[in-house]
Amino acid sequence: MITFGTIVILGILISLIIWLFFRENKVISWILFILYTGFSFVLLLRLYGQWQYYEAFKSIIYLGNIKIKFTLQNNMLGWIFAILIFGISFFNGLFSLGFSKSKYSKNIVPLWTLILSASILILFAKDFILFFVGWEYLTWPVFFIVNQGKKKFYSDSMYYFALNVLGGMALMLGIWLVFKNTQTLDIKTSISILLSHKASIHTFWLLIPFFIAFLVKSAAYPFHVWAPRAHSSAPADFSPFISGIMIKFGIFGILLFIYPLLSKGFIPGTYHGVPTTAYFLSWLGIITSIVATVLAFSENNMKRLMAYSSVANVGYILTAIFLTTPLGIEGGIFHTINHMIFKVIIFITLAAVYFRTGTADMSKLGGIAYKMPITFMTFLIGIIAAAGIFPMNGFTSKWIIFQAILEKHFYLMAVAMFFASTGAFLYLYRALHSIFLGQIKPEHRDSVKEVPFLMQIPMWIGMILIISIGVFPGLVLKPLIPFFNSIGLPAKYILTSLSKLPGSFGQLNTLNAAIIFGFAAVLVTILFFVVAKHHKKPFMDNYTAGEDPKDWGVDENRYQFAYGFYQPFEKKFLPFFKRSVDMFWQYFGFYTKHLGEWFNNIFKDDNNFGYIAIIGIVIIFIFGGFVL
Amino acid sequence: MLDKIQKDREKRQSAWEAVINYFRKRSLYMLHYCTGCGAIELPPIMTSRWDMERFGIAPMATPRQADILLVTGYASQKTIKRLIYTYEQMPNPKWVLGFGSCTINGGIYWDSYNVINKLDRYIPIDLFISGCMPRPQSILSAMKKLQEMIGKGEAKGYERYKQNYEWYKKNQRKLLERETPFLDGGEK
Amino acid sequence: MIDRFTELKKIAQKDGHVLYNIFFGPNHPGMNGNFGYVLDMVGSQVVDVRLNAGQLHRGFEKLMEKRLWVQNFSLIPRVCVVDPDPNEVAYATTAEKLADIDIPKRAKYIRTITLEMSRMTSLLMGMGSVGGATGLYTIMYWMLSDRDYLLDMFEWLTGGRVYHIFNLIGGVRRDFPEGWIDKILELMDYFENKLKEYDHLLYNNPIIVKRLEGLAPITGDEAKKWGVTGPNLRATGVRSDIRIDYPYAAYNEVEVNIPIQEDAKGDALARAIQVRLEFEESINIIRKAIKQLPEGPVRVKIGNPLKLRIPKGEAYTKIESSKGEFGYYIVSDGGIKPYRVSVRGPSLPVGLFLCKRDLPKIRIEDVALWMNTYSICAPDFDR
Amino acid sequence: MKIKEMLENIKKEFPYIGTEIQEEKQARIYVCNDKFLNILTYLRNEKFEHLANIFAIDWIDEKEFEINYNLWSYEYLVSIIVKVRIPRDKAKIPTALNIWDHAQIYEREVHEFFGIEFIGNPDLSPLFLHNWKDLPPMRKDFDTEAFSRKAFDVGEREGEK
Amino acid sequence: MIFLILLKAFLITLWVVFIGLLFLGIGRKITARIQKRYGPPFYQQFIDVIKLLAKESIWHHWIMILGAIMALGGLIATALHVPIAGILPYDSNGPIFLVLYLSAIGYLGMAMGVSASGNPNAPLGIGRALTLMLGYEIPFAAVLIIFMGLTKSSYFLQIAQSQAGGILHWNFIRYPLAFIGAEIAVQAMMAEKPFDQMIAPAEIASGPLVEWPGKFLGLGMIQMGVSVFIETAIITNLFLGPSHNILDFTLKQFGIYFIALCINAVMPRFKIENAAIYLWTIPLGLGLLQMLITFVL
Repeated sequence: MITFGTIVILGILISLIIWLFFRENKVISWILFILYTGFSFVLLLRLYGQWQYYEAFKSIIYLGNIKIKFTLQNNMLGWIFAILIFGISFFNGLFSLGFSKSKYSKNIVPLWTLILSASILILFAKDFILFFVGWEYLTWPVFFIVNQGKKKFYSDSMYYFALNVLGGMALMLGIWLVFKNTQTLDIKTSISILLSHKASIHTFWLLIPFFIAFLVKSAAYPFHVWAPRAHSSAPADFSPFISGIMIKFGIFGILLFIYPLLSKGFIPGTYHGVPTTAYFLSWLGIITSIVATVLAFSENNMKRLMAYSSVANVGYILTAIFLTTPLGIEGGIFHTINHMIFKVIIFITLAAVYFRTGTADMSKLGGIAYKMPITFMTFLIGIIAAAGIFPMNGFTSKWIIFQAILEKHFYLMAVAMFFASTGAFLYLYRALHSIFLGQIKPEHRDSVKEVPFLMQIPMWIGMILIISIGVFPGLVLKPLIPFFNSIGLPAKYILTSLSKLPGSFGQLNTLNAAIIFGFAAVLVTILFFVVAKHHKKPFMDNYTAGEDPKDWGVDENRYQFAYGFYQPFEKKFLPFFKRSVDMFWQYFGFYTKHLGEWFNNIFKDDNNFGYIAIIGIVIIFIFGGFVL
Repeated sequence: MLDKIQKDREKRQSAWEAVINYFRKRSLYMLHYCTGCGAIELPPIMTSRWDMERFGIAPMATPRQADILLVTGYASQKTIKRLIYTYEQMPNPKWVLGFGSCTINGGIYWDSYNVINKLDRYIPIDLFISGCMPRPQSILSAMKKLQEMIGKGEAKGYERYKQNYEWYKKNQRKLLERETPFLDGGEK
Repeated sequence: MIDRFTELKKIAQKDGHVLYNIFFGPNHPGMNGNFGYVLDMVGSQVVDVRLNAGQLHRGFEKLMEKRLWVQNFSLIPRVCVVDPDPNEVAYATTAEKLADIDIPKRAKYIRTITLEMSRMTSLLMGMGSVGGATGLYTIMYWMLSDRDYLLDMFEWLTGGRVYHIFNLIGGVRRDFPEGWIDKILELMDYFENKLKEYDHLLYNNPIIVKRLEGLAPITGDEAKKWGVTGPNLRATGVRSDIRIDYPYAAYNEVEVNIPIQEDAKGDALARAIQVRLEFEESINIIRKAIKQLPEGPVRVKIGNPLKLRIPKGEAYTKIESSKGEFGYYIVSDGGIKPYRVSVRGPSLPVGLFLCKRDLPKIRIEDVALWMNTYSICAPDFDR
Repeated sequence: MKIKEMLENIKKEFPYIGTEIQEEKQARIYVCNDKFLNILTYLRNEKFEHLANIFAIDWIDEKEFEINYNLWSYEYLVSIIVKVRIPRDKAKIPTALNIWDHAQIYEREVHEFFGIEFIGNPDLSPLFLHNWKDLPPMRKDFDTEAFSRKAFDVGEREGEK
Repeated sequence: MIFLILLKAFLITLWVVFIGLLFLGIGRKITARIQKRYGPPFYQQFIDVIKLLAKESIWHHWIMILGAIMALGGLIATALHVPIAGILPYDSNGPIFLVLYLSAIGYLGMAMGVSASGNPNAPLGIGRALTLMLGYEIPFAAVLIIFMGLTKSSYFLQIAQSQAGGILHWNFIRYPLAFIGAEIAVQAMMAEKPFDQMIAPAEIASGPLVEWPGKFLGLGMIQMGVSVFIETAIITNLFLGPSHNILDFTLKQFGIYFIALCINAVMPRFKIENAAIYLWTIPLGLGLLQMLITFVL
């Protein structure tokens, strides 16, 4: 059975069907989406182990005098990504089915389906052409989803647009350069040809465009500016996809093409056994996470805040990967997977909050937990994972990353990483407090209630996944072993036990630690409920220095501290981080604006022809450019 | 038989109470709230000369954590309102100490238009300390006395407040939520 | 700082959700008395303040009209609890002016000494509260226990620890007991030594200096305009002291060197150091006064005090208390009770009006510090 | 400048005032209602920049309130008290807010305790008293003892369990 | 097997709580003596905790309870991973990262619990606590990483055992700069002055604890004791050599706590941003300098 072809073609077909017939019917379109993702998921599952499996398509395109053969090759990394993408999209679809009843953006389902089918091209492409096609297929629909055809999201989506077009062009340039150098478009072949070259100026120029493309996609410093903006303007139920999946394609690209070539990087030599280029790039990862962490402190929009958190996590992943050690790669990939899970979960809870309250401003929220306990618990577990605290999955991958850094004796890097990792507490607690805790606003007291069960399903699944991976990291690490073998890394630290975390400086038995943790929790719980009684009091019956708040016109709105949490700190340090990069991209955005206005005019008048037409034109343009 | 079980339970309970009362009397948190001029004698008691902390008495910031409320002197109408609010916020068991003559009968402010005369009409007082203002020694001895009372389970002001809640509320309402002037011809 | 504040206020106006309230007092550990501010906050920055006074209002001015001239002496020390003597002296002096009584010289000196002692107790509390507001409790404990020595001296002299009711119309109640003077001189030496310790712990502490420096500064002209008096005014560099400008008791004979800091900035640090300098000066004044202490009676006979009538008239007396200008304006209609007594408390313009200017520029952690460096005393504006 | 000269100077400027010297550093100025703001402004410009307080006296027999502005000059070291009388039944007086900022709080206090209205003062809301319904307490015809007896004497402890 | 682990864990928990509260009690006594007071008896803290646990409590939402349980549970779990003279409930050797991140769950629980009480003073205090955490974690991490690098292990036990062979081999003699840096960081970790902004009573009415009555406060006190225990135990393991028995270990712990107390008694508190800057200059500078000396020179 032709798996990849089926998924791609089916995706395009379903997208068309939905767009043509069911655009107005949210339920049917989402059900189709769910069926599609579920079906693809099952198809993909069957491919585990068949790493030699490939699908080739005849083609009529000639490049110079080479006949191009489009081939989709099953590979471990792509498979894991694909499984996660379709699995997550499946549950996201379930969530959206409930979500969309009231807040629905019309074109999201067909475009999303298109993206999913495109992702197959990226993940399994054997050659650069398909990879690039998939890449562009991924970029454009996201722009339309983010923009939602609304004026108010225009400037935010323009950041995404400008940077990703830049990335796409860079990728094209890079592919062209590779082709020039190696006379082949096959990814694996070109890598091996490049590797056999001596480190030369060619490779130096080669890597830069690819870097730009992948770093833009993964929202790394200094291209991080699009991420928070795109997240905040995208529909609430699409944000999980951006954070959880889309930015990971950048990671995927790096693993696919940059990582094998790092030893040929533009700075020759090695440092502590790490290619010097890679060493500097792992510092780039650290800078990414520090900048994103500090910027997240002052964010008032919950989606933006979490987007910054995603950027910070991308920083960890990049750092780990660029260490180019087995442990580093392991940690990087493990953290990618963990981050996919917990960040999707976090964004889903945020979408649930948005669904019930209709605002993403944290200062306008508060006390939602009292009305949405399941959502709160999910969010809590999500942020514990995001902060890298023990019984959740975020800890396990962070442990490996730290071990990897220490293994290479990059002590300063470890200290800097600690900064970012501790900083995560600051903004995550702020989100926890401002959205879910504190005083509940009067306007939310009666109107807000828990989301329907359909929307809770992904939350439950997510909670179970986060905790079980946290306690049994082997659940993810074990299936990865073939992959590590496949990329030729010695599986020195990869363990066979389900509940052991590998490490160069020491291992950890997570199960035992979890038992101890559970013991302590049970002990304290017993202690708490054995001793004296407790009485419940209303929230405004609070310490007010002896004053009756009613006398001073102080209600719940006026008794909730949610804005300017780290004000003293921000005032001292934020200008330092905020000025330079943002200014640069603002100018960049200013010049791209004219271009954007032109596009905006096309789809402003609700003429949906514009969407497809533009995609079509661009694709023709790209192909045309290559053929010539 | 049932009676016996009931009695046994009460016995056990009172034995338990007695044990807990020992700890209660040895650890008293007082609310950090200077309601009147008597508060000026509290710092000396806390500092090295008398050092209240050696009896386990320590100041606490909020009514939630406090065990004793000190009404240090006269209570104006505004203060009594805040005292009641604060007192009701304190969790049981809690005790009130009335400082100085002003809390007993108004003291030298007996005819003042803004100082209430009899504090125990509004909140239950466990112990009064006379004097204007009471000397540190007398405050300390009052604290010791209160500890004794707590140890014996005698200081039950908070239960009195619960039992006579209506009565206290009536008095409080009469004072604080008035809608007509007390004296004739009091328009403005 | 001001820019930041206006920016925050703009944010608060645009989006009301960011504004919240903190009740600072009356039941707040940072509050040194039974009053309060309701602070409008954005983040940890105060942007507006609402007043919450009156918890200590006892209607003194009304009560004094209902009491005999002599009975009032039991009321007035309670106007300002930490520094009670200036009230007695001010009231007595005004009444003496009206009745045209010239009190004996020794009584004047005794008044001067007790006034300075009372000032010292108050300044000790003021210095200690700076420690309390910044968490340096040790200095507060030390100072408060040292303050007890002064209270003991008061007790020996007057029989009361806090409220002395020592002055009368026509002099003071009694002469110094035997041995008292030696003891007080000894005590002054003790305090002089102690000051070094205080300096070491409090005023030379880099964290204290860092926290106080530049906090809520005020210039001399502004201070005059906003009714700030006493040590707080002198901390801005204005050389003004009622003890010299409008002498009462024996201050026209005992030399007072007003301590003025060079390049005084009028910020919280200047105010805190001013308190310390005043304390040192008080020690000197007491020593000088004791040296110059004349012999003689301590009061004049005024007949049966219960039937005392003061001639018709009105007069004002201002007294330099540890917090600023304490003033008593007394109107007599010739009866056995005063017709009207009006009290001018030094804390009122600062605690109830200057706060509107100063607090919105500072952060929540400095509110208590601001209050303590201005040594705001709640009973004197509630009365 | 001696206080006598000073008063003569003021009198030259405002001939309709009455003056009185209490002692060598204290003087009183009696002024009729509508001109007192000019005098206050003049005095402030003549270095009487410190307004110690504003207080009122209730001359109930004469059916008049007397508002006193207690001034002090840091330069001449002289205290001057400006006294303004207004009728008791029409207790209204323009505010001195434009001359001294902190007059606001004093006026608020006087308003609360005497019921005198200061025209032009934006905030005269009650500050010290709780839920006050009676006569302003500092007026001579307010009987504090009767009030106290009525309000605070709750009687015997009846109705208590 | 698992019962043995749990039994051991239970006994260690009892010991940790006992020592923690005892330290707090002795600490109160010592502070009192510096302030020229007599001070409460050394067992005062036990009386306080028992009284508080027997006192009626007020709660606003079950999240408050969850937070309280998470706070103490997290810290006890942390304490069970710090070797006490080599004793651990199971052979984990005291993994450093686990200890650092597990203690965070305690603080997160506390933060969540107090936030759920709905008082703005509480999050104000938590905001400061977290800023301070950002301040002290970095120098502390720098110091930890030095020793991890030296011993090639991320376990406390290995680091403690690497100092065997007399007092001259103890890390605080061999790496004095790191010791001073860590001492300052631990001062902040224990929230002793000058780093007690989060509970500053005069500023934010004791911050996080503002709405914690009765048994919540009792658990909070136990938590404070446990955290004092953990922090002193970490420093003891890092710097004060291998300990032969529990008594030896506890005495060393007390030495660390004693230094902290003495500094605490004579210091006012920083403003929060100054505290962070201070922590990032002096202790971090010392840590990095030590790192430079150790690994580069």
